[in-house]
Amino acid sequence: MSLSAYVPILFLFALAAAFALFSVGVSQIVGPKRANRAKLEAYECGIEPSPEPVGGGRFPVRFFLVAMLFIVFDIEIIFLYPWAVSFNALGLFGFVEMLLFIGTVLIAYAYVWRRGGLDWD
Amino acid sequence: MTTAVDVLAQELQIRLPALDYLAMGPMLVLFGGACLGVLVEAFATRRSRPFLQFWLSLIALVAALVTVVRAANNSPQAFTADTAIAVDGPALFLQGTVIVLGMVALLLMGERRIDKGGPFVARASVPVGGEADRRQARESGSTEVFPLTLFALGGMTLFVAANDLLTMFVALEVFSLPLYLLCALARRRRLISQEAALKYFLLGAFASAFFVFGTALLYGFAGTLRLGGIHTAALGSTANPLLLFGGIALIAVALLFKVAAVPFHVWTPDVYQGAPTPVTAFMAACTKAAAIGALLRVLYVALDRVRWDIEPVIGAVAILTMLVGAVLAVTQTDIKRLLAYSSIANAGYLLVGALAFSREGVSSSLFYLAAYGFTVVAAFAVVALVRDEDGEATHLRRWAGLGRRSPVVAGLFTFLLLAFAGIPLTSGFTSKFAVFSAALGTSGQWQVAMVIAGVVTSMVLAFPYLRVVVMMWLSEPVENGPMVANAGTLTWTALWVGAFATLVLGVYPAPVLDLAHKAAEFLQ
Amino acid sequence: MNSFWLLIAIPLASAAILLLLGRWADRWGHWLGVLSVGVAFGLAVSYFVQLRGLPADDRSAEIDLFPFLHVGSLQVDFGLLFDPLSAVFVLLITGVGFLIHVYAVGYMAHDPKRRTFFAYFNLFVAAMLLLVLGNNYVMLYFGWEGVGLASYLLISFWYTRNSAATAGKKAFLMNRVGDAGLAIAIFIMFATLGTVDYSGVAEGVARLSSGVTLAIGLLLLIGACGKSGQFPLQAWLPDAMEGPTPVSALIHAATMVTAGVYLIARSNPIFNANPTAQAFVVAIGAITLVMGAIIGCAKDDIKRVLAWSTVSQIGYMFLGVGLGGGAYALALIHLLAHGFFKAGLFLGAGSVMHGMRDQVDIRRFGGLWKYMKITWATFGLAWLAIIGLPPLSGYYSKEPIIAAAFDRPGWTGWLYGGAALLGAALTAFYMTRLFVLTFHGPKRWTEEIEHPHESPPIMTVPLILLAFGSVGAGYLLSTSVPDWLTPVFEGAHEGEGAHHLSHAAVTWLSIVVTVLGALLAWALFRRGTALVEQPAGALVRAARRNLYGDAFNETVFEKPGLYLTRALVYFDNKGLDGLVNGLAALVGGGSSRLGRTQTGFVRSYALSMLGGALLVAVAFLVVRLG
Amino acid sequence: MQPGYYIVLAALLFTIGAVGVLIRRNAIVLFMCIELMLNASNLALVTFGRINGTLDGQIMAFFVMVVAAAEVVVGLAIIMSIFRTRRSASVDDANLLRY
Repeated sequence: MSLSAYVPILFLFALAAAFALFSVGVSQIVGPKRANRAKLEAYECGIEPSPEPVGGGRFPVRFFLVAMLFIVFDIEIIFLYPWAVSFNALGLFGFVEMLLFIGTVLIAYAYVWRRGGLDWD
Repeated sequence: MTTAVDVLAQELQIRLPALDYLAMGPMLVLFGGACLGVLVEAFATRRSRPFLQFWLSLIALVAALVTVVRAANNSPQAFTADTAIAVDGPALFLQGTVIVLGMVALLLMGERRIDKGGPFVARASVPVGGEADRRQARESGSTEVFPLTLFALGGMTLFVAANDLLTMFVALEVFSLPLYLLCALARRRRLISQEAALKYFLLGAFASAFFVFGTALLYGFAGTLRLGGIHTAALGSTANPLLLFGGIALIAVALLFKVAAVPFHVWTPDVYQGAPTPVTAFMAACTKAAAIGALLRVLYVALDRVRWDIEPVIGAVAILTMLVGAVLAVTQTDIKRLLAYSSIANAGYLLVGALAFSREGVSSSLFYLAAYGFTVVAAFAVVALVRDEDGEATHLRRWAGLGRRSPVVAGLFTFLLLAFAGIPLTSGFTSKFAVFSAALGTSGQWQVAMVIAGVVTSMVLAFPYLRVVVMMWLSEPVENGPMVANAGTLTWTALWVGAFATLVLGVYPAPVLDLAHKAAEFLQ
Repeated sequence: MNSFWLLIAIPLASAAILLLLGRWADRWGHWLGVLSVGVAFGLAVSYFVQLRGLPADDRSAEIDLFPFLHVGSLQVDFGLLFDPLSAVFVLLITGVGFLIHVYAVGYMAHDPKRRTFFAYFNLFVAAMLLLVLGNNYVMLYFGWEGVGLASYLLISFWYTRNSAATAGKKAFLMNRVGDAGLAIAIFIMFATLGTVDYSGVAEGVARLSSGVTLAIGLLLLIGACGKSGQFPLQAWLPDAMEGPTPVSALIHAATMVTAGVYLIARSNPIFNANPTAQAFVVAIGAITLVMGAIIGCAKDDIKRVLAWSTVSQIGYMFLGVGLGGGAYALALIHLLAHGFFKAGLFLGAGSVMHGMRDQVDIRRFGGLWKYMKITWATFGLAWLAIIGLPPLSGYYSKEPIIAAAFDRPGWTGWLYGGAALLGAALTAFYMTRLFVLTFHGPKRWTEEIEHPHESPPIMTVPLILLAFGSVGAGYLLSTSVPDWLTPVFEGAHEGEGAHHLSHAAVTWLSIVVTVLGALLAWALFRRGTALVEQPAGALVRAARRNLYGDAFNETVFEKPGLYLTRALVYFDNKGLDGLVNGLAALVGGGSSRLGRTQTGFVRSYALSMLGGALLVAVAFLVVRLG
Repeated sequence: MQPGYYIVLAALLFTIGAVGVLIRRNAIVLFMCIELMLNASNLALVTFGRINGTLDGQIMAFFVMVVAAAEVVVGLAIIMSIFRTRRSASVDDANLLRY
């Protein structure tokens, strides 16, 4: 296939980006900026909503932490899977490399564990 | 159709990469040290950690420096890890530079006398002003900064040696990610510290995305990720040159972002101002060196055949960078922002050297990076020293009359500013002179334009520096103005080392210039 | 003789010791400073004698201390050159410098920062010696920046005074303009010749096109104008008088400000190769010498009058070096002679101020000759020397330059000769005014001064020695220097003289206009001055009435001159300063407007990056297609 | 089927991501847009690998995934800490540093 087919892509890229630049720029220039208190308030009635109780600081951070840890360990599989498929071809060298790789992940694991990242309370 | 995995297996059966462990020594030592640091963080007692971490990092850096020197002495210039890493002169020189500058910056990070507990905070996410925050204000600060710094340095040493775009990308991220985190850890003024980290992170990730897409386009053009392959394909390939130039543009965006060239400089002032000062010093010296190193390699190894197309574009960027950096520095009122804009202008000067496309261009840029690094680290050391009860007094108005209260610090800072202004007998003069004469040695018209812009902007830049000097020596001191903190040996050592190097490289630069010149040949 | 780097090292070491030892050196530091320059002077004399011992063609010694910058084809060594031209400068710097150092011991006796002062002073001497001893333009640039730095330090030495601080800033900024010119000139030399050594440039200049030599010449001229206070970069020099008087004497009269003359003399191969560049030098010299002399007539501050006279006299030197040929040596003779009598004048002024509680307004002096006889006598000799009365030194140094200007072919000979002659008359006028108002006529002192006193011997002895120089130097120099400098300027071709006027006629003319100018000033100001603004003591009011009575004088001589001078002063203050300030304002305004783009919003930063990426991509396409 | 279309798709996704970075306010959404850009690049890499008949593109894609994950972790940590101190994840509120 001919690579000149990509010319439209670049044009598209340019066009889309130019559109973004244009719209953001124009809205900054022509858009009315009359902020007032009522406008900035939340579109709700009743008392002012607050994401957290005042003076609190409690924050459901656990899910987020677990999600991050999951990602870290999940990445392992990206490298483990190709290695496992071509285990025979890679031989001892590949094995040692993989041990080292898992070792470094374990170091991170040890850190998370010792610093209380795995405690759930 | 054979699956990709089969192809992979076949390829790997043919050859496993040969690894030259001595050549990769600096990175291995730094990453090993960083992993050890993580373990120390996990298992050592809280009380012993600051001491252990600091010395561990310092020893790792010394060991890495030793391996750099050994690699430079022993092994002939060679690729290793199947051409992924090029251990050649510029790589070794910059690895040495980055490691030495990292050491000096590490001294600033390890300082625990100025702010009780160090310049970093243990848990950055604790809301400011709360009870927990007041408790942690009394605690010892985070010691994770040391392994993070080692990771960053390891990434930088890999970045300057990366010989294909994949390695370069991984190295870029390995040194960027720790820096994002380091930015957020300031003990004082945590809000702006976190804001700096957020900005740096979002824009850095944005730039990385450009890098990857640019890599994809170049890969589409050349069929390989190796820089040498792109060099070969630049003239011989039948592929659409739009892929080549689109790829170059996008990769240039990412590299120029790290270098802090206009118009990709926007993050620099905010991040330099918000980040903890030792981290700012580290970024200003080491990130710049690593980024310019990689840029040089891309320009000289991969793109030298299209240099005629590159010169005008990047040349215009260089001129703009010098102009914007110098002009914007004039009205700054915050010393860290002022130094940030000065750093932007210096990025422009470095591009002047890089665009010479000659051996002199490489050697003068290498020299410039080393010289500038020492000066800028020392300058930020001074910034870390001048404090009032709210922490660092970075507003210039607060510096009025500092010369009368602390003549030594003000004198040193004056000297460093003179170096930035390029006054002779400081390294600022020799490095600028070397870069400009390297550019003129090629007698291209863009080079002449750049040199003229360089000389003019360095005159413009003299204004803001002079303003600081005048502020310090000639203005009436402000009421309960800042004092020079009662710092320990670490900060003073960093300050004196930086100032001394600035002087030596200004008076007797020949040995380092020679070294840089010997090192200034890229492995194709 | 290859140890002449000691000349630089000794004052430098002394400066370092004074700065590093701090208060420990307070008691004896000034003597160390004096000693170091004295030793340097002694060494300079001995090197000079050795140099004279050599055959005329061999008279130069070059040493490379260490390689400085070796970047590819650029080879710059830390190299020094001792040849006849640098030798005369070294003698002037160390000799006059030594006397001024001695004087300063007395002058600065009551200053708490005397040690620092001497440290800076030694630093200046070292930098100035580096400037004249370097064997390439980079070394010259080092010295150039070094003397600049020392001079800012010394101008703002009394930085608690607001005006001193402002003056220091002004000097720094105006010099940066000049320095940029010099820097670009050096870069062009490197780019076109591949070397920045004096010898290499001299050899290679023949290969350059006239456009390049013109560019180099003009850029060098800009540099020289900045350092030497020549039009249009002259405004900083009079303000620099805010520094202590010995500084004015050494830096802003005898040595540093002549660096521009040195630069042009040293670059004589370039200027010889390009008559247009030379013509610019001549024009700058002529404009400045007349302008400085006119403004000198309008000033009442004793040091500022002297400062403008310095500007004007350096104009003569520029005129000389611009004329080329044999006039190079004439300019240098004037430079050396000027070093003596101007230093004498400044030190004399310092002595007067010392006795008059730092009063600087000449309208507040008068009748001082009775109270400070030595100052009066030495100042008087220097005065006669500067106005060029035979047989004092100014006569031997200035008159040949006027004659040489008249020898220029065509109308320019009349123009420049006339300007030089006019300058001589004006010099005689304002210097006589200065002398008469200071030492003669009625006393117009402020009330708190009762008994002006002569200065201590440590200050008067240098005055006396300099007075010897003012009297004798001219003749001695004019007989010896031209031969001595021949090897340096051998490339200079003698222009064919036009001889608009015979030499004797020029001599007589210049003596006549000088005497006329001096007599006019004597007649006008012998009874004091009418220009006192605020009412003060009864004597002053009387003096003013006396002069107001003389309406004739005022309308015929004073008014037109006054308007002219006012206009020039206005131009000087508003026009050029305005230009500099306007540029600064432009940069500042651009800076703050551009700074607004730094909005602090991540998304607008991302926008800038994306826009930049697009621009870069489009630029590549344009370059590729175009 | 024409691999060229994948490139078109990748470019489109990349552009959408880039525009998203410009117009979205929430730091996390903004960050997701960056991830979209990275994944668009992955698509392009894999397609080019296919066109060129080499594996480099696929290997690069693996590494980009890994790096993207690491970026997520770091980015979320920073965004969270800002959210906890400011109670807002809008990038426009992080506006103390300017000019």
